[in-house]
Amino acid sequence: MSAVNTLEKSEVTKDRSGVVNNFSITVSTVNGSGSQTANLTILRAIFKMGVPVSGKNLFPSNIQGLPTSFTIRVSKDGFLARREEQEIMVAMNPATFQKDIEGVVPGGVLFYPDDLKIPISRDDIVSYPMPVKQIIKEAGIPSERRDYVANMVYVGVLAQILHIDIDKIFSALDFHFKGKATPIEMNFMVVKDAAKWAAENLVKKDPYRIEPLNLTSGYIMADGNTAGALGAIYGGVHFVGWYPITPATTMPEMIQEYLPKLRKDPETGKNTFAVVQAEDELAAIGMTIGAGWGGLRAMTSTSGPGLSLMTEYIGLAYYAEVPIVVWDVQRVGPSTGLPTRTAQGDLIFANFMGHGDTQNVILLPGSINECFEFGWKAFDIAERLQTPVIILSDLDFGMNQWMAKPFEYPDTPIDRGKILWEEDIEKLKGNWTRYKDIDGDGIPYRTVPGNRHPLAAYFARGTGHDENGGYSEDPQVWHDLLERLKKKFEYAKRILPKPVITQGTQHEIGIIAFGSTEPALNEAQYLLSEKHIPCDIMRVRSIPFSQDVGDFIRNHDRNYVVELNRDGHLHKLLMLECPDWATHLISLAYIDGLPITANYICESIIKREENNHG
Amino acid sequence: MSAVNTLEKSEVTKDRSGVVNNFSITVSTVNGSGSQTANLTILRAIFKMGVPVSGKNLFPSNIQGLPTSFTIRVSKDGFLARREEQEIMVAMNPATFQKDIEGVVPGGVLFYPDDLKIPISRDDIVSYPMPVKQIIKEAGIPSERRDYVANMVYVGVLAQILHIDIDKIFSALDFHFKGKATPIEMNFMVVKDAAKWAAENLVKKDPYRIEPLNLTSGYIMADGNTAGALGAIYGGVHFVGWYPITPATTMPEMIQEYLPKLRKDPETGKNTFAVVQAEDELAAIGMTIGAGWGGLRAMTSTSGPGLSLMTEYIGLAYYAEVPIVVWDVQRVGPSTGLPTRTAQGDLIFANFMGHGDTQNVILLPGSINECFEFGWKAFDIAERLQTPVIILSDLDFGMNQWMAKPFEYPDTPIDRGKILWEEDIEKLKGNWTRYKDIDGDGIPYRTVPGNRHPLAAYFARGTGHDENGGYSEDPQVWHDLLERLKKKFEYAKRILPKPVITQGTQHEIGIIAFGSTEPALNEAQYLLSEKHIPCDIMRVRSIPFSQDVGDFIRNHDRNYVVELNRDGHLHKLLMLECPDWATHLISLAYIDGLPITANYICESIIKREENNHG
Amino acid sequence: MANQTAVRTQLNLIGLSKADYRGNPSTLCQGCGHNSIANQIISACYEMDILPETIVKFSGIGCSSKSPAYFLNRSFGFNGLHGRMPSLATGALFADCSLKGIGVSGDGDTASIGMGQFKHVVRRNMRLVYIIENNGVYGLTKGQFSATAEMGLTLKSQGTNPYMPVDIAWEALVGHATFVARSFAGDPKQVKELIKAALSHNGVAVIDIISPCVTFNNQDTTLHSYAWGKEHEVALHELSYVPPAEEITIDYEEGEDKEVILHDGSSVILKKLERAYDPTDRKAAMQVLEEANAKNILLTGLIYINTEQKSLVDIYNLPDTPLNRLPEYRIRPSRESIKQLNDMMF
Amino acid sequence: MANQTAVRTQLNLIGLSKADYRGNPSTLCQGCGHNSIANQIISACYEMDILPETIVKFSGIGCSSKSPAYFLNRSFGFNGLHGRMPSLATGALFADCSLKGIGVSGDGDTASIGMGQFKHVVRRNMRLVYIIENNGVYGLTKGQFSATAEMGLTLKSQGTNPYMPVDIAWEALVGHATFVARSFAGDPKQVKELIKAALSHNGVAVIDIISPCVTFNNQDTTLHSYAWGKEHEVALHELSYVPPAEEITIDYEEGEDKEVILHDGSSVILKKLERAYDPTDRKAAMQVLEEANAKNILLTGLIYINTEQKSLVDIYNLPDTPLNRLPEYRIRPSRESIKQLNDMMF
Ligand SMILES: Cc1ncc(C[n+]2csc(CCOP(=O)(O)OP(=O)(O)O)c2C)c(N)n1
Ligand SMILES: Cc1ncc(C[n+]2csc(CCOP(=O)(O)OP(=O)(O)O)c2C)c(N)n1
Ligand code: SF4
Ligand code: SF4
Ligand SMILES: [Mg+2]
Ligand SMILES: [Mg+2]
Repeated sequence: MSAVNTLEKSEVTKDRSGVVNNFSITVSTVNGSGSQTANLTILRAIFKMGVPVSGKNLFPSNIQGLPTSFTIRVSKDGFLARREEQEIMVAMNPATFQKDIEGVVPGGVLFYPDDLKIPISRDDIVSYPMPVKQIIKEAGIPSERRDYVANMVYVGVLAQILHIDIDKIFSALDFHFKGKATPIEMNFMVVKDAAKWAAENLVKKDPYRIEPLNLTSGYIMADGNTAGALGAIYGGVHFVGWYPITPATTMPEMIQEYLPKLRKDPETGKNTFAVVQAEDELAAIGMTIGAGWGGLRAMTSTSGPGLSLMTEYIGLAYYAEVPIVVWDVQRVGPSTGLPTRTAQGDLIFANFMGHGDTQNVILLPGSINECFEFGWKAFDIAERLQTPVIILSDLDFGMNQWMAKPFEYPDTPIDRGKILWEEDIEKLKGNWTRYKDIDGDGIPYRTVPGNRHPLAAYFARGTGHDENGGYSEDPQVWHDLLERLKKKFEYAKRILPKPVITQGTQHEIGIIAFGSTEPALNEAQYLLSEKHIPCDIMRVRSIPFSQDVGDFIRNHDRNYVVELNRDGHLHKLLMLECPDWATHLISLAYIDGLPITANYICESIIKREENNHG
Repeated sequence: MSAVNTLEKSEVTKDRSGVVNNFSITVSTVNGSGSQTANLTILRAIFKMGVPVSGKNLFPSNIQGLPTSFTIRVSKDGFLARREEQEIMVAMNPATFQKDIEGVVPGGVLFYPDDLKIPISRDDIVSYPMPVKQIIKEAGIPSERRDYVANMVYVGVLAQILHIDIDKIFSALDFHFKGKATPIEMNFMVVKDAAKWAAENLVKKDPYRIEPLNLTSGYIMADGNTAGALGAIYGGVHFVGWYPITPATTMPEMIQEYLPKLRKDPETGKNTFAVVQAEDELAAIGMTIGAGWGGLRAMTSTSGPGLSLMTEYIGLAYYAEVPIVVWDVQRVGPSTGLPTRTAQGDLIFANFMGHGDTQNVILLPGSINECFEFGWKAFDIAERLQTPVIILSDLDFGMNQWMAKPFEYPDTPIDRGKILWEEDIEKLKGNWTRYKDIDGDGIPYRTVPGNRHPLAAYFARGTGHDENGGYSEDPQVWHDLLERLKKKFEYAKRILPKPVITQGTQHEIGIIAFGSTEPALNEAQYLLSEKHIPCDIMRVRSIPFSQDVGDFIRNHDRNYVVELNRDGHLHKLLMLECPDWATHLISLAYIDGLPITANYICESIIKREENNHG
Repeated sequence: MANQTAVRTQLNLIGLSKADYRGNPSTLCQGCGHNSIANQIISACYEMDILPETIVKFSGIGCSSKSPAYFLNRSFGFNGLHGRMPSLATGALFADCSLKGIGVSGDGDTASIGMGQFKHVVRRNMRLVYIIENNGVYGLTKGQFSATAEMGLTLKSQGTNPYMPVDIAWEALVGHATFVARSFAGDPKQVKELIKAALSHNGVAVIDIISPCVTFNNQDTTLHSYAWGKEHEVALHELSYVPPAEEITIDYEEGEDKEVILHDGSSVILKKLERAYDPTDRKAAMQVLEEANAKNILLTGLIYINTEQKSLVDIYNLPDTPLNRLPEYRIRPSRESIKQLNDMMF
Repeated sequence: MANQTAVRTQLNLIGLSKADYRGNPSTLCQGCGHNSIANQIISACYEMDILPETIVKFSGIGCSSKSPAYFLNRSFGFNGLHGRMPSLATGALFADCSLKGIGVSGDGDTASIGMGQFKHVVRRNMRLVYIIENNGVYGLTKGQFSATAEMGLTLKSQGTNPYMPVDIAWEALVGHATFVARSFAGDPKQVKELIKAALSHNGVAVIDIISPCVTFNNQDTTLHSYAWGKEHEVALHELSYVPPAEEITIDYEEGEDKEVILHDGSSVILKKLERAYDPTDRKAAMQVLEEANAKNILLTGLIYINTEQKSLVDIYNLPDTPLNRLPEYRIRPSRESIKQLNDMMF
């Protein structure tokens, strides 16, 4: 569950209209200008002040020179989803200046560099010009660094005007630059100079400010890719085969960064893992499957286009029963689509991917903590079930900073599933076959290369095979093996993460969702309850669905299925799950590349409800 | 519609138990031994005698030396689906001799080479030994040819015993060897010698025989891959990019064979097409999409593994709106599966393939004639809709010989869809944009390279684009374009082939199916009606489904969905189509690699019906 | 006279100005080598008096693959999938064989994910100018090693590259490319002349251009940087393109210098620099490539050319009318034929 | 004595009989070159006293790729996807680095669909014996041209091949393979010795073996037939493998003949045939390959070897215990670490 759920309800006062600790700041710049450092600094400083905060980076798919914006939501109530309204705009980019100004709410605030010679078209907002160039120049910054630290000017000015604690800004910079004195000092000097300039030259005319709270202590900030990477490391990942693709790239990069720190072999000091950058996704998945078959905890991470390329090999892993973990950090598709925007559009594909009868275990983390948790648990599930596990995250999780509870050490030991070693085969007197269902759960026993028992080996293949793994075209053999796989997936339902249900009481209305829409969902639930439309929420966390999913659905007359895609993927899968209740499922699918807002959910439901009753 | 439907009902007497013109012959040999020639000769000779017949080749996935069998069903009633029962067995393979014998019905017949020194375990069947080696030797066949013509011995013996017209055998050989005298004579000599030997040495003790009828005149024999290939040629195919894979390979090979005969440019005598064997399916689909975008009628043909590999590129064609035709001649999956067995297991994948929100037009031919018809029509549909069209055939269609009605010349002129040339742009005064919905059908206008109007060009891409094709990350632009694509698919329903419904009267029971299960379906309908279980049949022929599909379903209380896969792909898609009637859809999915039998359908329905009422 | 000159610099022989060859404003980083290459494509086409409508542009995915949007707006273009530009181009260029194809790819796009399609389009000798904007790195995904990164290269947050690099020119040559060149984005004149020659070649023309990524791989000591290139470039020859039917005004010494006549009657004059070099000699090409590796130099120029071999489209015997313009009666067999066909279907 | 000899031919030094190295009965065509190669793999492993459990087999899809089922039944094996054996092997061999990998592929599997993975596994120098059973044709799909088919080859119902062939040994060499050999299924002794040497090599060992497809491409005049091979084979040397610690009993002339010491202490003795040849010289290797093409001969032997370069697994600094056997405490960070970690997550 995300931070928002876990704030003690008593601590917060539900006040969405206030101006203290309750507004959004958008910084509009060009990418490649180093503004990410400035924006994260503001975000972290507010967080350190104890005020719940979230940041979303809306960036273009190129490297330098195009408009980019970063929105910080400050919410004493812990509502951290995207909002449509912008109270405070820092408009640094002449190219989008007009549009940026238009986006500010009446009574809102505009910060802008004073050398921008564009008339300000609004008189219902407060404007603060900032002498960016002058401050940088007077600070004596060497000219080749000026561009990069220029953004610290707005950090300083905002700190002064919005009452952001300057010490916390220092901590944020210290963290960002990993304690490296030179950049910290250079940046902090600019912040201080700018704050000083603002104190001396600007008169506060707007009502917005940050006041310290203590709502974030005990929380951490992290992005989902880092969380997933760390989860994998605690899951004992041995092998990562990957290929770069936005927004998945930082996951293997973080694995590579943290593995050496966390995973030196306590006995030998050597590496207990290998991370290989493949030549493409066809190879990345091939390596991963080879490693999984070899008895390693193997994973890859990719995004839509890569997942599409992996289709055939994942089908083989399904049929040959090879445990692997595939992270799909979703971006907007079809095709290359919008590489730097978020979506939940790969769900139905992940479910049905591959020719022939296939099925995949899918995990759907709905918080940073679940990215970590599923990061390790996925290996246990994959090895237990001997099948690919696909984890669907998305860009919003993967690349944005979220408040989260501290990561929890895995609460169960590593489960390597049914692997037989030399002594096991010996005990069985060699009496084992690779693909036989011994335990009635549909899951056979396996051996892995390196097992030196003369009867341990078998020949794995994607072609028809019998219980021994021997090649077979026998109709009955084919049929029976496929039925066993189905049985295995029935068993899977028992061990996969159950849905998270908020308020189990029976209501007319259920809202069903998955993944990163979680904060918006909670906020929507609150908003709807204010409008006297109470509803229950179910956040689905895995496929195949367990019994609980159907139960929740059948307990509600109208189930709104909220998701970030066009075709209502979850909606469709749920209809197939509950054909008897299919007409009680209503799709609220929407896709435009932006994270969903509570308002959208709320208004869509109100509209439908009115139609229903009207 | 297949032959079976079209036999005038008055001509046939519904007699399934008879022995005249109503039994199955199975020839069991090893592959690579040339038995295919012998078996097709028998098949064709019976066909030429006017007796409805079908042949199914059950072969292993290797080249030489493994057991293979060929089953010929002779049916005066025109029921041409696979049957479980074998009346006549020609057992040429020592390795499978025992099993082959066991498969014969009591009272059935066994032919076998007399040098097979294996005891015959059955006394309830009639056995005819054949002196294969001796006949071949005495015929004076050169030793290096002996293996190949040896199989003609059983042709001759069967001809004699079953009363197959020896002249028709000559015609069959003449056809097979394309009139080449040497092989025709050599083979025919053996047939005659063997028939003579049988006449002189064997006494007919079994009741089975062929009697001439006139039920096949006006029919042709063809396999689905050839039919599809010819359809494509009549559809004006320009470009084929392909990669070999069983059972799709013979389609491009047939295109390559027939194109030069049928498609020399009447003006220049040059080729009006190019067939390129690609290095793999990633390239085959890339070439095909390039060609389709270039304004060519472009196609590829593949099977499951290849389709999986094409996933990403087909997603691009969907989003960039490139017309292409993809034949998927299905075999058994998942993975490499059973490459030489038939299935209908790619349907749901074809429907949802690709990350992000995608959708494909799917055509489902249900007869050899539809393979031809959809072969040309698919191009019209693809170009009209500017989207990939996937045609799902299967191995049973693709590689077996079927009776069919003569191919019909396309009844509509070629429809190249909305292409603008120089003069069109000129007329519009350059006022056109690539991705704008002008006509309200969701389908934009397109230009193709070579158009020399300075305003004709646009830049196609798989990334987000606006109505001009310009790169765009704008949320609204993305959303609107995706919605337009949806609209286009709504429009598609109007022009796609409607389902074929047998008996439109309202009944309790509907049977729904697609593709090559058609003959079994018709036979099952007859069998069920004999058991006083009347039912209507709907054969679905395209996706997205038209209104008729839902209407049929809602008109029936219980709809049995018959298909050759494990997971009930069509069943699932129909549930999504009719959520309000989802519980009235019952899946009868089954997969073991063999074509479905009428018995299976029949018994499954009877069992369910008994459960329903019991 | 002054006036005339002004006019002449404005319009080329087919009456187009340079602006007619431009694309959209680049969204690549300032200083990126790819921008400079795009400009040379513009200049080459302008100077060759090519009607932009007779060019078709292709690319894969990457910063490099974005470039086709930044030149020749009047040409059709298709920005395909990562590593799979060659197949797209192959299919599309059959549509109208009078068109010339320019494919732009990156080193990741060609030598990592695209290795297969690259090698196979070369092998087929498809009539395509295939430009690789080679920076040894994945630009668009922010600085991972590509397959052309040199062994030992150290990049921020990626560590040190442990693999031997793919040498694109070598690969093209061994793969039977009929035109192999290497150049350097910092040598715009050579880039331009090579593009012109490539556009006149009847077959695949591979141009491997070292094109520095100023954001992620431009350290002075690394093999894809501007600094290294400037310092280590050794041109095989001084290369000038002479359009068909134009008199050769460049003075060159027979025997020493070399002229290669291209498919369309144009030619390239290769003026000898350090030593005589014959680019039609495959063995010599292999030698210089191997030497370049050994000596650690950036060898540039036209490394190999074979004007004899048929291009892919040549082997198909297609009519002059582009396939995509053939009317129905030329692509659908006659009504009569169906009867014969059915008679063949026993 | 006679008795002793009999025993010695039955069991090798580790006490196994040849039967312990066998696989299932082959289902390939009689006379298929692939069968003969499988037999040489069996013999090589038997004679090298390799425990079958220390070998892992890999393949793609094709007749050739079926072969691993026909040798070493006691070894693990994985029959992967068409063209994608290398990636599978790469991942699997990390599981237990004490294992040796043998990959078997076809020319279609490697040079058509598999070109990318082939080139990249070579570049990574993965420790894998990579055997290509090269017949110039797709056997399993019944006789289409593969990428190694010679230009001009005419096959039944396929017409004439218009493309230049991929030369697998050349590709390996240019791609920085550290062991490149070519052989001929009709020369079983050489095949066997090369496999032995390859199994002792620390890195990728590419063996391109011309292996005739008797069913679809065995016309006497075509380059992948038995007849052509028999007539045109020219061996670079006579090759003998000498196990580690065994005394070299073969007499060879220093200077003239050549000994290469392999990673595990074994060596190959290359007895000079027509001329002295040094397989550690990359330039020489290129020369002979180019000559072989020009002279139209089937050049066989160890073309190139580089024993210096690190193999892929070497660069990862892995513990001796195979990764797949590490217990939980060696692969899951300690409970204490999580606190530190959280402190780092601002
Ligand atoms: C199938 C697929 N995998 C990965 C990506 C992500 N991706 C985009 S560009 C790129 C690398 C581009 O490198 P290069 O071709 O060298 O171009 P450069 O940006 O350096 O010019 C990658 C991996 C993608 N778009 N598609
Ligand atoms: C993705 C995919 N495409 C196509 C095929 C069909 N296929 C099977 S084997 C083969 C070619 C094998 O040729 P080669 O590698 O040369 O092996 P050979 O049979 O000649 O030994 C092909 C195309 C497949 N199995 N998978
Ligand atoms: S990141 Fe590198 S390759 Fe990409 S545009 Fe910038 S400089 Fe060029
Ligand atoms: S078809 Fe050719 S390659 Fe395949 S088994 Fe037969 S001879 Fe060997
Ligand atoms: Mg690059
Ligand atoms: Mg082959």
